[in-house]
Amino acid sequence: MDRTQLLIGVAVALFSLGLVGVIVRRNVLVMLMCMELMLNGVNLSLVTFAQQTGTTVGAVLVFLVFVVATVEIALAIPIVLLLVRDKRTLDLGAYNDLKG
Amino acid sequence: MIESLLQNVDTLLLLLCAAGALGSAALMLVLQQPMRVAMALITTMVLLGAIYGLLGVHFVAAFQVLIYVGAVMVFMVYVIMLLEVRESIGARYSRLLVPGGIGFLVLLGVILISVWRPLPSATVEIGTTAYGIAAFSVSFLGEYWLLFELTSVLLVAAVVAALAVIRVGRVADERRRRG
Amino acid sequence: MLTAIVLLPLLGFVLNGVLATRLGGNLVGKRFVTVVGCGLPLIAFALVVASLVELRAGAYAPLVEVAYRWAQIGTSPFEVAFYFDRLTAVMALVVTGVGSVIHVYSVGYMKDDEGFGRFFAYLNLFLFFMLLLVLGRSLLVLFVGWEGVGLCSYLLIGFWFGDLANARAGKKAFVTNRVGDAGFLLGMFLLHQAFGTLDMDRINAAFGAATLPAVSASLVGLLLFAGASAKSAQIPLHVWLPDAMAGPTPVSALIHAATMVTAGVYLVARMSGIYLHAPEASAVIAVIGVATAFFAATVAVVQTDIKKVLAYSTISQLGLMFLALGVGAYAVAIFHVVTHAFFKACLFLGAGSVIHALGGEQDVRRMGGLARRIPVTFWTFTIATAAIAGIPPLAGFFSKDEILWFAFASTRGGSPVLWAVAAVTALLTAFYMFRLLWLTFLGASRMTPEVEHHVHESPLSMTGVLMLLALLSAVGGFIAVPQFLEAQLPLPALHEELHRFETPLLVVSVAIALVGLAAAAFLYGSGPARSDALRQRFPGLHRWLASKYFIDELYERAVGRPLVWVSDRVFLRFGDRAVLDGTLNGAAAIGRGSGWLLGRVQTGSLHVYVWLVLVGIVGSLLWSWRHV
Amino acid sequence: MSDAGVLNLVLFLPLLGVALLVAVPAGNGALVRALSLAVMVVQLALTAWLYVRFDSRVAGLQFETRLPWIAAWGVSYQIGLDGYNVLLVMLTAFLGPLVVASAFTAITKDVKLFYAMVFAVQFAMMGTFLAQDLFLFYVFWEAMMIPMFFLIGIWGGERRIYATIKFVLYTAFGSILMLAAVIYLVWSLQKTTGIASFAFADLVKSRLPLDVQSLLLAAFALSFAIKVPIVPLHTWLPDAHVEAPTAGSVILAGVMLKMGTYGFMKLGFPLFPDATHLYTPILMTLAVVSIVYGACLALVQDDIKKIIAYSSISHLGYVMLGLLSLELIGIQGAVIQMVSHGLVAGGLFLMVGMIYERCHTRELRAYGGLAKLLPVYSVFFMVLTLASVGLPTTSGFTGEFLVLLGAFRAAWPLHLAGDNLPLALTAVAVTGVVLGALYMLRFALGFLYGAPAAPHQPLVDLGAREKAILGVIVAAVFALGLFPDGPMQKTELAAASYRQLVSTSRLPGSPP
Repeated sequence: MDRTQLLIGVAVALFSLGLVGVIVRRNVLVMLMCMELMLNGVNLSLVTFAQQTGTTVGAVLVFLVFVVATVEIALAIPIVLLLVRDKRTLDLGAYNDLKG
Repeated sequence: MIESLLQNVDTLLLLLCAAGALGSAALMLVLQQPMRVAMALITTMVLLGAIYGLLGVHFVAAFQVLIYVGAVMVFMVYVIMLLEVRESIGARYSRLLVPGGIGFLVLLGVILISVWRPLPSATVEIGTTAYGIAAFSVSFLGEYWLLFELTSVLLVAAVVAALAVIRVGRVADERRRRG
Repeated sequence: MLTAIVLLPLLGFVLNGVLATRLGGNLVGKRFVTVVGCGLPLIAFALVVASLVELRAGAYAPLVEVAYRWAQIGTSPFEVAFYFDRLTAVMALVVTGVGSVIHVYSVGYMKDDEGFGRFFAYLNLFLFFMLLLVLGRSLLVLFVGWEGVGLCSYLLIGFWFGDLANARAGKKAFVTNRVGDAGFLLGMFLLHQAFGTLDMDRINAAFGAATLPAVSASLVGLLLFAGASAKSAQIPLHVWLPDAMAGPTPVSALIHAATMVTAGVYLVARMSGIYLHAPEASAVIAVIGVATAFFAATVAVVQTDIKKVLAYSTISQLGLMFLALGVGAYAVAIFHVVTHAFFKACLFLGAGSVIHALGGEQDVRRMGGLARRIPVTFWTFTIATAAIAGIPPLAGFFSKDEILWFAFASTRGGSPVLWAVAAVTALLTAFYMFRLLWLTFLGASRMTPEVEHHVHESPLSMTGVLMLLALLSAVGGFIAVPQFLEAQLPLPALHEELHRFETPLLVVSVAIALVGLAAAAFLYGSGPARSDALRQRFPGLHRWLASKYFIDELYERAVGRPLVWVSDRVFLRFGDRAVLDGTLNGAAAIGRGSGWLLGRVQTGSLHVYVWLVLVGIVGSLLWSWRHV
Repeated sequence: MSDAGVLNLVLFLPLLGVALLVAVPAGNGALVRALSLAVMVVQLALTAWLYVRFDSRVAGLQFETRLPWIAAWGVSYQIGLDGYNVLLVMLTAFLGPLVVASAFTAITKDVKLFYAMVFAVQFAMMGTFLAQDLFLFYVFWEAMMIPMFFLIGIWGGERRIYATIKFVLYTAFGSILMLAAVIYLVWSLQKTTGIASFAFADLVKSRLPLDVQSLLLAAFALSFAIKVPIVPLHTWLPDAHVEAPTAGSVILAGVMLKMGTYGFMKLGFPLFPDATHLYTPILMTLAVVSIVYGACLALVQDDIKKIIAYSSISHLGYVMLGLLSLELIGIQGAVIQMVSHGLVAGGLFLMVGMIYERCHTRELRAYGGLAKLLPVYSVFFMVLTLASVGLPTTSGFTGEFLVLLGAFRAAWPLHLAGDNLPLALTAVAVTGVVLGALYMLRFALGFLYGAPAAPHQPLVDLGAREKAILGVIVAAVFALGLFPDGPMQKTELAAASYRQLVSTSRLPGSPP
């Protein structure tokens, strides 16, 4: 097991943990944080591959992901605030208005 | 193989950071209070930043700490404190705890089999070909200028969207007040 | 002038129909209706006579009068033209003559009916169509009249529309006639295809030409006969005529005895050019004719409704006419049409007088002993009965005897078998007619006292007509119709070796009539005991005959119900609703169902969505193992 | 104004009517009605003027207008009268005032909108008949559906939504396929001859191989057959009729069903003669099946509107039979039958509407003995019934007789040559005459005869307006039955050209 394998393994684990976190947790904020975790996992893999191939593409993408993550949180938080103001709870179970 | 890794302090640190990151990430799933989750996430992020540093991409590590921990997570923590909604015990997990867990294992297995196993054995030990912010910046603004511009457009859009969301909230408030 | 003959009754229809009914708000009274309704047919009669004079002046060259061109398509013209020759003259005289007197009779008969104006409007309309039928030069015009008289028949059968049974009878008549018309139409199409024209004189001429046309005369003949057999109530399309008696009695006399039902005979005689070249079709006509004659006579023997007896008698007599047509004696058939029109009209009108006298009673079992109460009716009825029975020298004797003779000796398909069946029919005819006479007029009265109290002789407008018709029934046989028509419709050649039978057969004919008379006198002359005994002896036969051989029931079971069943169950319920709408609604249901199913996935729960994302990732990775 | 200008005016007059209606205040129902009637009468008068001016000795278009519309695609605004459409245009204009007048008392909800919709559908129908450019035709063809959708959907009966959706889905389904075929047809015309045009006159220059013709004809035929409707594509019709308001039923039965047969005559068969030849046995069988099937179904209906609806299926089967016979007499008969059916079925629907206004039920069993209760009504009803049965002297006879005669004349030589199918089909079609009598007289029997019964007594007999409406229709029915020569002269050359187009092969390589 070399470094690449180790880091990729960690990245995959972080991503998966984040995904599961989104699935199993009910708290909206926690879910948002889990999504951040997934992004971090992706970032790690990008950096690892960039290091392995010795190119800058990975780093560029990571930079983009930072921006996206920022934007995401900047929009998600007001939405959460609006939602909470409406229903007075962070429990996602209360927000199933889009049921088909 | 592990012995050879242990011989290197870098590698040891890397291992420790990775283990820490994974551990605190796992903690995120089980902690009850959002604030504690946030703390665990910050820990993970900082440790990841440390890993980037160990790998030699210092500017990514810097951004990681600056943007994620400094901006995103501070924002998050601020909101958590703002809302201060106390979660009742037992509502921690959704109904999909078991399927989610199974899915996690399956996903992990599948990804490891499909990505991790066929990884080419490293020709170069990573962390040795570090490049600086200068090379990155040249590459970014030269080769990937379009992406750079797109990020700025995205940011503008986000600002507009945030304004719109706030406005929606205000209108909804007024309506509630009236009727 | 021919056009005027046709249009006069139409004018009467329009005047009466618009002015004297609710459509025009009953603008005019009965007097106007009477004058217009009876006057215009009489004028038409006079015009027919005038035309006959003109025909004669022109050495019997047919008069042709083109009214207008109905259509011209490509090279096929369809003209409305009228044609007047000897045959037309005879038929037109019967139609307008008998028609007019029946109009006069109706004035008295329908006096108190609220539909007085309507009735005369219909009668006038009928005359219009009937004249169109008789005078039309082309089969198309004839067909217009043909359908038109069917319509009037329908309207007049259902004249008293309050009773659903009347309307059913009318519908039955119309639909049965339509069945025949389908064949008629096909025959017309075939002729048009072959000759490019529907003018009957041209078609006859084409068949008479040296080179026979390519079209099969027998096929055409049979198709046209299909129409004729429906209109003239021949087996198997006879079922409508007995029911048609639901209409007012003058209608039965005019339409269902004297004129319309003989239209089939007229058609075959008119198209004799075809039938001369169609021995197979002629044979079919003869056999069907004689079979109908015999069959209807047997049924008439046991009927108890006075009009039903006459109705079956009419069918039977029409059968004899077709027998004559079948053996090539066209002129004789027309002769019988004429005499039959006289005595059958007289009989029906006499029956109408009886019904009128008895306040609507039609069942002979509740009559009897009317001879003294309504003597004029009785005597005229008796003369007509004797005429139809074939007692010499009354009208029926001559025409019937000639039919029997040609059925026996014609070289165009005559045979002793045909003669024998026809002779038995004649015997039955004499029997049932005298039976009817006895039951109605002679013997003891079986009327209820209340009915008996009201019995009265009919007014002069009715009895006068009866007397006139009785006179014609008596002397009509001396009108030499066959000789008049011979130039146009030559009589068939006879088997030379059979000439020696002529006198014996004549004697047999007379004997038959007298035997019938005697049998009726024997059975019914002294009360009902003997006839009852006979009935009890053969209950099965009686039931069979009284139920008209169950033919109505057979048609109902074999045609009517299956048609409705197939339409309802197979076409409507299975075809339209189950298969077609079912497919459509099924497709809609599949769409709706799958939508519902996919809608279930849309739970609104973010957790599930994300879990599905997870599954998706796993799935695509698994897929990549195989394909990348 | 030139005659072509008058024709354009005839086409656009309904739109003008809509504009006028918009100007009228909504509450003024009487003014709306009067105005609508006036516009329709003017349209009828102008059409009658053109009808008289129409020269029956001239083959091809008269009073033509042709303006470029979408030049790049070869689309033009081209309208005109010819033998194909002259009678149908006349029929459409003729029924217009009657439809408007019939709705005076029946429609009380959204009167203005109602008449606007009637105008819209009148415009689209006129346009469909007048269009001489396939693109224009298609536009009108589709546009027709929209106001009809609202007419049924807004002023219809209880199950109107089901009926409208069924109607629209059916027709839209057909139209889509037709659109594909239209595009392909024009594209291939452009490819093979270099002519980029949607004009009918140019489209008949196309040369297509048999398999392509077959596919295109199938697409066109499906669309037209749904409109006709030919069994088994007919199930939308009874539902649409039953749910539609009287005016809608009259428009539907009177004019719209003829769109299908007109489409076949003007486009479907002449554009793809070889495929038509190939499909004739199938189409003819379907036509005859429609005759018998429609009649049988009419025999067992209890809803008086459904009886007439199914009888329409039967009667339009005759039209198809006549068109397919390719015999001049049959084609002429088919044209007359189209007009006759428009008058007769339209009239019967009007009469059903009148009784429905009085009694509010369409159940046949609820009625009886109307001859006693409504004598004048009954007279008109009887006349129209008999016209539907095809009694001589009425228009129904002219149509049916000529169609059957033509079909027979075409079938007999084939029979002699060994092909018995057409003859057998003709014979079966003739039995439709019997079935027609059966179901219509059953209807009349239950309706007019018997003990007087009506769900809503006392009944008032027809008023002057209703008498006038029916009187006009009955007069037209008799006119067409007694004197069909004049109208048929106007269509004769078109019928001949139709026959010529359909009997000339147009496979690739055949002479122009």
